[in-house]
Amino acid sequence: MTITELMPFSVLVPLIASLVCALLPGRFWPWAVTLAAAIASAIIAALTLPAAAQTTLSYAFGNWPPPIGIEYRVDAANAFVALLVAGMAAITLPWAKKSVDKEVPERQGTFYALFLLALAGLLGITLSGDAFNIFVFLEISSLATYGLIAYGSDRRALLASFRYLIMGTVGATFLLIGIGFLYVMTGTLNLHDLSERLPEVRDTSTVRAALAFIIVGMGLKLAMLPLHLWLPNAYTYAPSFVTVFLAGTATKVALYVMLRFVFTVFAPDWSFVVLPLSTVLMILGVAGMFAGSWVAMFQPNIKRMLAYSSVAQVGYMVLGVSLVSVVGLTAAFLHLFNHALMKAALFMAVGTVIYQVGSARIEQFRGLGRTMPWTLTAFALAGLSIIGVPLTAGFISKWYLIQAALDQGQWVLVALILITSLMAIIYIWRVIEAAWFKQREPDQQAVGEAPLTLLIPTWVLVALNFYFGIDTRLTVGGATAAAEALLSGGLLP
Amino acid sequence: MMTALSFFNYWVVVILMMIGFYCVIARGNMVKKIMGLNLFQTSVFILFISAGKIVGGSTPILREGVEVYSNPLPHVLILTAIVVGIATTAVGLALAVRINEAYGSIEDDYIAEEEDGDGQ
Amino acid sequence: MSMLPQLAPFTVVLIPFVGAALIALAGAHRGLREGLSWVSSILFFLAVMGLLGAFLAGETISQSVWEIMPGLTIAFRLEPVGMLFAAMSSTLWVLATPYAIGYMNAKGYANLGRFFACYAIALGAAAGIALADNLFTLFVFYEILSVSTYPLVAHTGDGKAKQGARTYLALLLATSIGLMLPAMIWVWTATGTLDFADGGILAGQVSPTAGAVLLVLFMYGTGKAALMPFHRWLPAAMVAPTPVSALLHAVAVVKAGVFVVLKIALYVFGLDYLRELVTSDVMLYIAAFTMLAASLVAIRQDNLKARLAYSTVSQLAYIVVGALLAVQLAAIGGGMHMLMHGFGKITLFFCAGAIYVASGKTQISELDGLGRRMPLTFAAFFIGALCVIGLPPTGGIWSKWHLVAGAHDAGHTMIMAAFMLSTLLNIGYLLPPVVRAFLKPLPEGEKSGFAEAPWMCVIPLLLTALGTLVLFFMAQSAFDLLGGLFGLATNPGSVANP
Amino acid sequence: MIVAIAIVRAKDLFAAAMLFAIYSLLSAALFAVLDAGDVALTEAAVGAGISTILVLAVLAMARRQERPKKGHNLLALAVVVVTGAALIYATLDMPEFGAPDNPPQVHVGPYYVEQSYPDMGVPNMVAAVLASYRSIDTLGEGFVILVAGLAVYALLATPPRRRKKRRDHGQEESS
Amino acid sequence: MIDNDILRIVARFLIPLIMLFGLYIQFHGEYSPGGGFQAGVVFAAGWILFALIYGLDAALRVVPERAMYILMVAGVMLYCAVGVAGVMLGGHFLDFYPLLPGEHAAQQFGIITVEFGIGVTVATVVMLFFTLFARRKSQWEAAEVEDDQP
Repeated sequence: MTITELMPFSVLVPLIASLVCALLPGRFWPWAVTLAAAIASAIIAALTLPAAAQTTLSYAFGNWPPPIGIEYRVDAANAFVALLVAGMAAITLPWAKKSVDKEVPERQGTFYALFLLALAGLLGITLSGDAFNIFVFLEISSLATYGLIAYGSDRRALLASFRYLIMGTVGATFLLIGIGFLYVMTGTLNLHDLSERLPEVRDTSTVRAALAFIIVGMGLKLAMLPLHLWLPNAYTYAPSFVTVFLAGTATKVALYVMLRFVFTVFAPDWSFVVLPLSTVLMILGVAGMFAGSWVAMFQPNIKRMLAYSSVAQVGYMVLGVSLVSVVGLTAAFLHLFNHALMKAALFMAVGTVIYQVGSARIEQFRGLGRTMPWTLTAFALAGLSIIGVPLTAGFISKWYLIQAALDQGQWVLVALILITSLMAIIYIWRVIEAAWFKQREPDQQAVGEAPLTLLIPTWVLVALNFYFGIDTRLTVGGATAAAEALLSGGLLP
Repeated sequence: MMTALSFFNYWVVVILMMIGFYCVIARGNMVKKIMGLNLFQTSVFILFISAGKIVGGSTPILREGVEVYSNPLPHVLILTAIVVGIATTAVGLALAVRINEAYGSIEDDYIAEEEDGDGQ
Repeated sequence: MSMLPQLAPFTVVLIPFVGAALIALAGAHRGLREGLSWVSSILFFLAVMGLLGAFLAGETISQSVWEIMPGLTIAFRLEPVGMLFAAMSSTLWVLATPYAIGYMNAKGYANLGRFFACYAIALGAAAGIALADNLFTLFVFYEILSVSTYPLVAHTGDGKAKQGARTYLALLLATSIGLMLPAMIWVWTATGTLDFADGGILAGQVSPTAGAVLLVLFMYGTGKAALMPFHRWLPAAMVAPTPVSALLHAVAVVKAGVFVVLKIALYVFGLDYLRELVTSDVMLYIAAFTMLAASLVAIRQDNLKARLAYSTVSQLAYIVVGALLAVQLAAIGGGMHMLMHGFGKITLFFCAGAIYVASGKTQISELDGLGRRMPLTFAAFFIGALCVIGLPPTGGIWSKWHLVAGAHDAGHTMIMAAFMLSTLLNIGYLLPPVVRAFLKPLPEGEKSGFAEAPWMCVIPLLLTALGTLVLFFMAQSAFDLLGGLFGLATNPGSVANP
Repeated sequence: MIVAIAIVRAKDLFAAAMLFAIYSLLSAALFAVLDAGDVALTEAAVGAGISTILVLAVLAMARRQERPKKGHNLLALAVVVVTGAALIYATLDMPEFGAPDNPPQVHVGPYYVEQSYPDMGVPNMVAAVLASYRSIDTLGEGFVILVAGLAVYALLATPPRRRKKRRDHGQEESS
Repeated sequence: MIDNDILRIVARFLIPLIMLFGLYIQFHGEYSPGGGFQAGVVFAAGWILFALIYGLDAALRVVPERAMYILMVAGVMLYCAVGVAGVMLGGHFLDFYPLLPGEHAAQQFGIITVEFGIGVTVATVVMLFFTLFARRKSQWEAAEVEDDQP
């Protein structure tokens, strides 16, 4: 079996495993099957990346040549994202066991089946080379996500899920409208075919509107600033494990789809000219960075605080994109990867606290530095990464982002990036201060350190944060290849 | 004349879309929101199907004596999209049921007020 | 010294870090913890001495540890200023270890595992800064130093300590991330390298205007150098236990700050290029102003530690001025002052801590007559004060001598005057405590149940006082150490871009 | 279209549901007119059938009347108008309705029309495209409906426990 | 509603007819409008009618809830199995040609199997929807009563 023939199975394995999972009773086997599927998927994605960086891989389903049939078309960009998504699932799942047992005591088969479908959906979006197929898999992952969020024990989880459903569906429908316009103008749905046929017709209002609709639709899923309203509640009330996974992957895939359309399908030398896209994205990115960081500083609930921080981090990525250069895109991809690592680590640490204490409110963190030193140290270290302290992964992505801004002489942006980093210090430091420099109130329950099954995966992620802050060959190499793959269609430097 | 007619067809779709979308954003009742979502989606379906239509063509099933068929591809897409729509509707309604049980209401405004009372 | 095994620089830097990890694991076990503190400080001292021996023997030692991104490496190289800094901090750590143990136990502090671990990390970070071969490595250890000292400042955990620690960290991180980092990235984008090079890397690569902006960014970005108006963290940090103030805020942290300034002036800008920049004069006068203003503030402080803190701000400005004068002699003076002030100021802080341990007194107005109870401590205080003021028979005179001579060389008469005036002010704020202690009688009704502090506290301060005296005679070798390579580096005509 | 407006206006949700069913039937008819037999059949079954039944099931449990809303939502109106304007703008350059030389009719589409019978001997091209040419989409469709089934099952299979639990929650949160 | 004679008699005729129609569009999908999805919906509609007239409990005796759950998974599984079979026999995923010797026969076999899988899933999911929604009301009321007592 060649790597091209193996590649689609990183989607198909979780897809099929979800069926098995749905039927399995008890608490152990669904989890074990899920873990096995996620690991298999991650391995396949890891094998795909080097091959895809060399040459674009194409796998035609049903052996119908595209654009008649549907193909998976993989280059460095989507291989990079796929590896991130599958890898995150494989790394976070060992942590999930305990946490899920506590927060979702019943019907775990269904839970894990939904999880696998969400994973498969995200991977399907990433690998697919067909616009409509992207929509279908987007809906698979979205619907599964709504279900997963609603598993949260608080009744507000239901509300969060419903609002996410409404906004998510509107976003997906916008995407569908955009795809519809493109189809009307070109008669094809294959992304590659589209990119070849669009130049003939692209100076029409229909195509311009299609671009706008796709960007808004994906902006909704991406939680780009004015469209971010669903995210804080969804992240706050979902079960801890779902938050960990979503924070690491869902918005990243939406960003990827947006980039794929803007850069590959429409070619950047057109899409950035016809709409004031660069300016708009830059303003939205900066606004997201600021608003997210600002609101995060005042959140009493740590999960919500991290959720707003995610809005801010999405801002960084959008900002990187808005610079429309290889370095800027590299920065966006790097941050996409690194942010997944750090945010998942943070949410895992918070999830571990929830496991022990039962709440994520900041008062509950008091004095935990002494009773749960390993958990809170993990939080602090991952927090350093989000601040962007050297030797952490977060530093690397900020370095590239600042460099990209400097390349274009955008001094103000540099200042803004740095100011929001300082804001990150403040919101992370609140937790650290509560954990180490406040005493536990007498009426608060005493807690001990969390079990190792939760600690070890958290620390693996923390270690990865540092590993990718020191050895950046994989991340920088992958991100650069991804950025170049996306920009190769255009005429930009 | 043809032009006017063609635009008319598209514009009906657009107006339907706007109505549905307004219903989604502005209405407080969750069931209404979901109905609005359905309206919105259905209008998109009409847009797609219109794209496949050839005047004088017929349903794309091979028969004797028919020369021009409409394009089957949009039909396939919309079949899938309808399924997606009903799936979304079902999940949304299930959520509405649970919300109704948890809050005693399916009015978004009312629940928002109650949430503030929770002191989050 | 050549008998000592010579380790790679990175290994040397790692010693305190490993020590810190072990100390943290030892945690509440007192004997083990203190033993480990001793072992790591002595090992570290020996290792640095081994490096120093090799360096003096003329070996070029450099090591590239790891390439993080293309062109961005963690690398170390020995050079005179760094060697001096490393030697000084490792020596003083050995002396400070018994003092810290004695002080912390006498005052009954809790959480000592964390305390000594962070203490060791801070020293390791200082060594990393000292030996760094490029801006990036330097920045990494600079940040480690900032973060690792935060728990030390906030050690007691009460409201005041947290407030102070917050100011401390906020200012240090804000300046380094907000100013130094972009400056560094700018340098990288402009020149494609961050490696330190004799004669600087910026000359000819960046326009003088950009260079001028960069200079301001770097000078203020180095918050640890406490240039006004970013000096407030230093007094704020005085809420920390005295051993922290003594070793870190008289030596490791602040010296790291001025060391970075020196290093950037010498190896990033290059003295010749520095002279061309418009802002170099501006910064020079700001530094001179800091020097005088901090002295004036110091005179008004009644709290002994606060007075010493402002004195530190002032003395740091001497070194910055030395760097910014951009002449050979002044730069050497700056480097020497780093050493002299380090010994002098740590002595003063040790004394302040000893007074507090023995009598519980923190205000200068309460010191009347204490000299008779604690003669050794106050004798040491006197010697330390002489060193900071710059009077014989202490090493302080030499560094000031060279600074003034450098100002003369550069033709800055105003700066010479500022040095003189500041020295007078030094006398004004450092001698009164001694005068009070020795010449005034004990107030009536003072209970007389205390004498010298525990020997663990007294011996180190005597040793450091002795050190300032020894430096008076050994100044020439320090001058040679610095001057030897400076001479090569700053000879007119030898400035070349690699 | 009039039906659509009526749905939005109707305060009685039951009436709205009925109107919704009628709307679905109308659009099904429209699909049939546009030669989309399969789609028409599906829309009729789903829109008028399942959706309506489910909506009615929900309404049986919740209040039938929609609570009146204070004032009009100007922001919503603005968003909708902008969207509508974008859509209208998009239609300006759209190819003529129903013309046989539109891009969809000349690219990819004809392949299906001409080749599906030779390729697989199936006269219904929709079925051919659905189940063979684009079968991964249809697999995805199957999974979508499965996900919905699983999600609804997860949400509703556990019998409800009312009020009591809710009060506990309130306290837990406020503490 | 069981008591209403007219309804019962009409239903007795109607329900088999609807189900038959469902099967017709299932297996005649290649020739006329229809296919797995529509068939599933129509088939489920017949069952729902049955449930409305004879009561949900009676309907659940015909098709138990657990069976629906398993069948809905099984339908998609059948689809996947066809896809995997294509890979096993040396083709791509969802490639029908390798399944049987004749080209047309292979395609038709593939399409029919796949459509059948979809039909099963859709029918059972729709039935499951109905069961869950319809039962919820009575469960909820029961819970309310229980809650009022203590």
